[in-house]
Amino acid sequence: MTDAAVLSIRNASKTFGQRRALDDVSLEVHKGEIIALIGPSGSGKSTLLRSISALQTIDAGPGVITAFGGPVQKDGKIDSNVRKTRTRIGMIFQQFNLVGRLSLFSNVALGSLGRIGFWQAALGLWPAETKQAVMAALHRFGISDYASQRANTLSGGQQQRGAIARALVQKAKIILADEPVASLDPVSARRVMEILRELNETDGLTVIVTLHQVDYALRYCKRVVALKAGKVVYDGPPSDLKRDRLIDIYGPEFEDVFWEGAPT
Amino acid sequence: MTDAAVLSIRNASKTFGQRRALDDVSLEVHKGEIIALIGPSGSGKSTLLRSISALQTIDAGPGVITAFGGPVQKDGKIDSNVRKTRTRIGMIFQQFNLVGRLSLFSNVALGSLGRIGFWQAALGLWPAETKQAVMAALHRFGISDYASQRANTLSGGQQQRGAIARALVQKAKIILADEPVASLDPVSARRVMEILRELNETDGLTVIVTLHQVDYALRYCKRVVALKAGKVVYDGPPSDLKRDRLIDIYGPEFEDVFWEGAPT
Amino acid sequence: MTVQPGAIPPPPVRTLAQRAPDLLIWGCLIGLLAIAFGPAELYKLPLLFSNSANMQELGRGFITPDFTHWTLYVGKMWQTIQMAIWGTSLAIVTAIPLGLLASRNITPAFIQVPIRRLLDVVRSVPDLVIGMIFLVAVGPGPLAGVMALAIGTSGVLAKLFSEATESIDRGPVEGVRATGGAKLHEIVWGVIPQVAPLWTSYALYRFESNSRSATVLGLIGAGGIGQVLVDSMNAFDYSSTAAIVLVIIVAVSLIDMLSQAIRSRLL
Amino acid sequence: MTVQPGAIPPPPVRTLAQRAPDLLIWGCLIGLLAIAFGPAELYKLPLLFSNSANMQELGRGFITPDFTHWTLYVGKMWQTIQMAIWGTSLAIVTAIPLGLLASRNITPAFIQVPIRRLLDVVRSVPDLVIGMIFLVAVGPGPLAGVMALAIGTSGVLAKLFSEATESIDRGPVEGVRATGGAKLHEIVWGVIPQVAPLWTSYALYRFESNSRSATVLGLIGAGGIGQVLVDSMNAFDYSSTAAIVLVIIVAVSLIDMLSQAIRSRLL
Amino acid sequence: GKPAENATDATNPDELTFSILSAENQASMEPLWAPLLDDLSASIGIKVKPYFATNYTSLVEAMRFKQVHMGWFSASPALQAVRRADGEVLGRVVDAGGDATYKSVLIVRKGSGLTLDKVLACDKTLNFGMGDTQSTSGTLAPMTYLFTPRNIEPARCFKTVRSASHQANTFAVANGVVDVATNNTVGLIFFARQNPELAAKVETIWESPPLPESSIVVRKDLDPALKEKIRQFFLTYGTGTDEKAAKQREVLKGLAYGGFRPADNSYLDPVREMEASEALAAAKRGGDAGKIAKAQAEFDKVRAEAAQARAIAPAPVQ
Ligand SMILES: Nc1ncnc2c1ncn2[C@@H]1O[C@H](COP(=O)(O)OP(=O)(O)OP(=O)(O)O)[C@@H](O)[C@H]1O
Ligand SMILES: Nc1ncnc2c1ncn2[C@@H]1O[C@H](COP(=O)(O)OP(=O)(O)OP(=O)(O)O)[C@@H](O)[C@H]1O
Ligand SMILES: [Mg+2]
Ligand SMILES: [Mg+2]
Repeated sequence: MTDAAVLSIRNASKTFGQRRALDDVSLEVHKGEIIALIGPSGSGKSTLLRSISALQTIDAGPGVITAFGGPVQKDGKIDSNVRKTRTRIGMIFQQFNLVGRLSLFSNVALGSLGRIGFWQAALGLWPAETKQAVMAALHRFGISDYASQRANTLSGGQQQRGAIARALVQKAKIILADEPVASLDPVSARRVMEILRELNETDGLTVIVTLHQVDYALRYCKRVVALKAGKVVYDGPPSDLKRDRLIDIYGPEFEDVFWEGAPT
Repeated sequence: MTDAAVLSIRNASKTFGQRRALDDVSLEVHKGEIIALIGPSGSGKSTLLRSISALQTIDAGPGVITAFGGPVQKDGKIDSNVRKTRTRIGMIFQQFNLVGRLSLFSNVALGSLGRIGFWQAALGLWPAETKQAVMAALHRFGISDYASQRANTLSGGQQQRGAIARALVQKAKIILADEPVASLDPVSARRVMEILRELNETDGLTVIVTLHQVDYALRYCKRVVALKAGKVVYDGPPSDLKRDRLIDIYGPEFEDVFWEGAPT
Repeated sequence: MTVQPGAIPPPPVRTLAQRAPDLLIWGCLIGLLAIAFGPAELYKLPLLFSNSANMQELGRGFITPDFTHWTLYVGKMWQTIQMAIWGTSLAIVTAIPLGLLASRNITPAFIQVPIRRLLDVVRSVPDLVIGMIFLVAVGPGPLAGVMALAIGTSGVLAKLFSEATESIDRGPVEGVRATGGAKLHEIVWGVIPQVAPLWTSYALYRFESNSRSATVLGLIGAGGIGQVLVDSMNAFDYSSTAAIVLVIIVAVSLIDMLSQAIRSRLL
Repeated sequence: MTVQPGAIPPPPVRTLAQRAPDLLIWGCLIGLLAIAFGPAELYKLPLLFSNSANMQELGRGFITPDFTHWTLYVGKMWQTIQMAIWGTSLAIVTAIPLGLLASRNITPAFIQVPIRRLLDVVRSVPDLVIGMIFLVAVGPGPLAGVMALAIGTSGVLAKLFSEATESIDRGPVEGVRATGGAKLHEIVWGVIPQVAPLWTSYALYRFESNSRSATVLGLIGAGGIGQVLVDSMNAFDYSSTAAIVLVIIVAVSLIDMLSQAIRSRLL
Repeated sequence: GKPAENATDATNPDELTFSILSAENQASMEPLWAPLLDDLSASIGIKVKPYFATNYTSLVEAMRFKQVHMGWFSASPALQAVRRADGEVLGRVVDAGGDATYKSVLIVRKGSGLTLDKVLACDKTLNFGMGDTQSTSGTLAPMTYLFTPRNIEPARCFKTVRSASHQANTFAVANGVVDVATNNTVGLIFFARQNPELAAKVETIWESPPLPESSIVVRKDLDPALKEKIRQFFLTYGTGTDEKAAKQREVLKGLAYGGFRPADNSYLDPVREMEASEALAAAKRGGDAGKIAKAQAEFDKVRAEAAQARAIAPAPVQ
């Protein structure tokens, strides 16, 4: 592990029953990087992100995950101090994971749980700073009109933007985004990608973002990691991600995908 | 309503509290069409599809929806014979709507509910034909290995393909697909779009597909309908969907979206 | 990057009108607690501590369980379990349709409301009355007990079943509906898989409480462990009571473990 | 278009080993029903129809409710409700932490299992014993009744609360966890909003059954409607019984409607 | 009064708790008892608070721990109160119709042709309905006076024997689902009053000797002066000739009682006798010679004591 590595995954494996979702994955992430995590469906992208934020244990064994120099999990056991680490890692879930019966506002305000008083947080007495941050984030994504609507009555894209707003309010040092633009229209998608890039460039945040649109990956990220069947099959700059590499990752059919303007 | 119209929506409005999700939408869909439904997040795309399959009533008033010449809903009331109509309309939900505790196989087999015996369906005694159709559909989408896995343990893309497989098993005459490729990798996405086109071209099915990727809409569909704030703002061939039209639909920021290979 | 035009709006505030129902409910609850404070003699609560010696002395009678008649107790427990298993099974069979018919998200109001009121009536009729009705038909004994348990339990289970049903996620149900499934198919494939763990736990909870129930079974001559328990207490034979309670604890724990095992398969 | 390479695999078949637990459970249940058929005297069931005249005759006593003492009944009902409201409220206060501690998806096993067993014990201790313990400390009357209701109800509610908690969707909880919220925050923001409708219905169900409960209150001299009901039945005075039952039905229906109103706000 | 004090100062509390055991055959007693207890309160100058309960175990325990000062108990619970809870019998009740109307009975369905002889034939063809194990008229009396002397053990004599409440048994016999059942004379009167048609279908084939009725039990450690005041109140209640007494008689009528008579612990001897007999029968069933001898000795002793008491004092009943 390099000293500058803000996140380090070493020899992480994860088995569900017979299925190997992660297969000896090792990854060093340095402060200020913006990484696209790509790979076919079921290749283990979500599993990897969930393991980093310790929402899931990796298999017992040599696998170790550390963040900010401290352990996250090790030998199949989650570190007991992981809470503090989590407050510094913002996670955007593929399925949004909003609390359906709470308003969009409350859902986004939950982002501040880790940084406000314990009882204040438990009772929902959001400080003015949280309220402003929430409304600013909602406004930034164009969903401030929906602040008082229940999360489960929002449209797919509205929920997704809500989930991203929550991570923003969290003011984390690392952002893990699992397909943050999947349900978004082109303009919203672009806005979200711009925000991630801005957080990375201006605020120096480390970002790992799962993407299915290879073009987004190529455009916004300086490093691309590709998973295939739980294994890291590519780790390098987007410029090296040539057509045959992509075919290697996604299979021979990838040839037909980029009918125009595809990288050659 | 034209006689050849397989689906007709006239003056449909839908209000949630203060919010107008559909605003006097009228649409005639002819047999064998393949239509892309586009529009910014929250513009009412899902609401429209849900209204067509009568999962939701539209506002009382002049609004009428008919399918195959028979009423689906009218004056805010769902027609009592809607079940028969529904068996002929396959719906792919944005949130998949799989039954989490059932296996992928069972979930997909549910597609045959409308066409097998009542009690057979109720008891889950799937006929051989259903079983074959299910496995064929799963195989087609590359998820037959997951047939016996519970739906809620599948990856996002696997669930989405499962939901599409269910619609396929249903052997419907109309397919309504709500962002069927949102969570899919490029190869899977392409495969799904190819299947929709094949169903449309070879089997003569009518397809309405909600898409956020405008390029997919342009490439695969012969007609594009755009919604904005619940209103139909464009309805015509993809060739007329020029840059300024798209800017009109998605807002001025759309200009920056297509950095390369965008329609001009 | 581009920011939405216009100023950031203020956070949403709930108006008094929106809050009114909540305030009303909480106000009523607090008001009721205050009103009932006197009649419920809550002010006597300190006695609980000053007189704790009394409780200890009474409790002392229970610390030496007398297992002389343990075969009798186990036999009676088994007898009650046999009645409970039939009573509960019959109740489940009636409670499933009734519970579904009483769910607002499944059944139209003009059926759901009357069923709901019917269930209220069933739950209101005292055990003893139900027991007596069956007693005069089939004579005292286990069957009258089984039937009385079945009726009483079905009222409670149907209510609990329906409230679990009302809490489900409607997404999967809509998924089934959209395939053109009939109402029954929606229920079998969309509702039941979602409610199965909760329904199981309710059914086993009622099975458990029927297994330790004394009231209705004892009154109408159906016997069982509850009757033995009451008899031992009436004879001030607390050592036997303690032994019987231990037998019941073992039975309840086993049923609870069974419940957890079945539920963990369903979850 | 491109099809996956290879032949279409056969549909999945569950092996005998995978089915074994299900077969075991169903086999046991059917076996138990069969074994209990004789002891539970189910074969006497036809008597229910041949002797239906008896039931009618008994029922006749109930068709002429005698409302002479209706003020007494309403007063007693009110008295019971006051005890029930305190008993249930105290029970809820204890059942919330206990229920959460007894949930496998919230609490590590080394705490969860003992709590679960503790709850089994609480539910197994007979009402009469609980009542008596409080009776000797605070004397006969409402407070002993309130405390007895509180203890008995908390055992049941904690069990039901925990099983509802185990059935929740873990997605929202993980969402809260990932923000770095503490365990308590996960519960308040991830768990409670999901279980609120079910917990409310359990609490109101127990409030309702405490309000019509005769057993423990009557046993220890706390009075209430149950006592009056038992007395009227003891005197074979079915006209009064019918009137009392009607009062209870009205109360139960009101509570049930309240329950539905609160839940529909939460759903 | 302050709640804390009636727990601490047991001999001279400033509030008396009076427990009323809900007996079979007594309808909504609370309004009926209230005027009597008001009168008592006025007469002794101490507030009297009534408690009604359906279970005597809890009341006896409450009296043992000084939470209840006096109570109204039927015979068998009264004995327990005397034994366990330091109680003493202060007086007893007489029925409205005069004395000694309370007897245990066996009932059969009219026209069934069943006689006592047929019942005692023990041919295992009859279904027998018994009372709860601790019920005086439902179980103890028939065992002591009918079965045990004839060496009959019901479980071996009848096809089925079930313990149920008196009401359940009465309905079961009237409807022909049970052949013979125990009950008592007062219960039958109530039954007849409320369900005349059904009552007409029932007939009595055996009556026990008179059984002691309910009595008033007070804690022994109450101030003797106070005890005496209470005794005087009950014994004179409704006996005068003035208007007040007439009112009191109204109250008694409501309770279906004729008045009160003096009594002491020996009033409960028949219950003791029944208990001893039951114990003896149980020992005999067990077949352990030592236990039988012991139970026999106890039975003889109780019996002798009861006879002696009867010889000294006038018979408790009749
Ligand atoms: N049950 C509901 N209650 C209140 N508002 C609702 C409800 N369902 C939808 N809406 C609102 O209606 C509008 C249209 O929603 P809809 O889901 O149709 O959008 P969409 O075009 O599918 O968006 P997306 O691309 O984000 O999925 C949104 O503003 C949404 O918040
Ligand atoms: N709880 C679970 N139980 C069993 N299998 C699981 C579970 N969670 C994930 N898997 C399996 O692990 C594999 C990797 O899943 P993961 O969600 O990480 O994929 P992904 O790369 O995120 O795919 P997608 O792009 O479709 O979201 C999949 O095959 C999935 O079926
Ligand atoms: Mg994923
Ligand atoms: Mg949508």
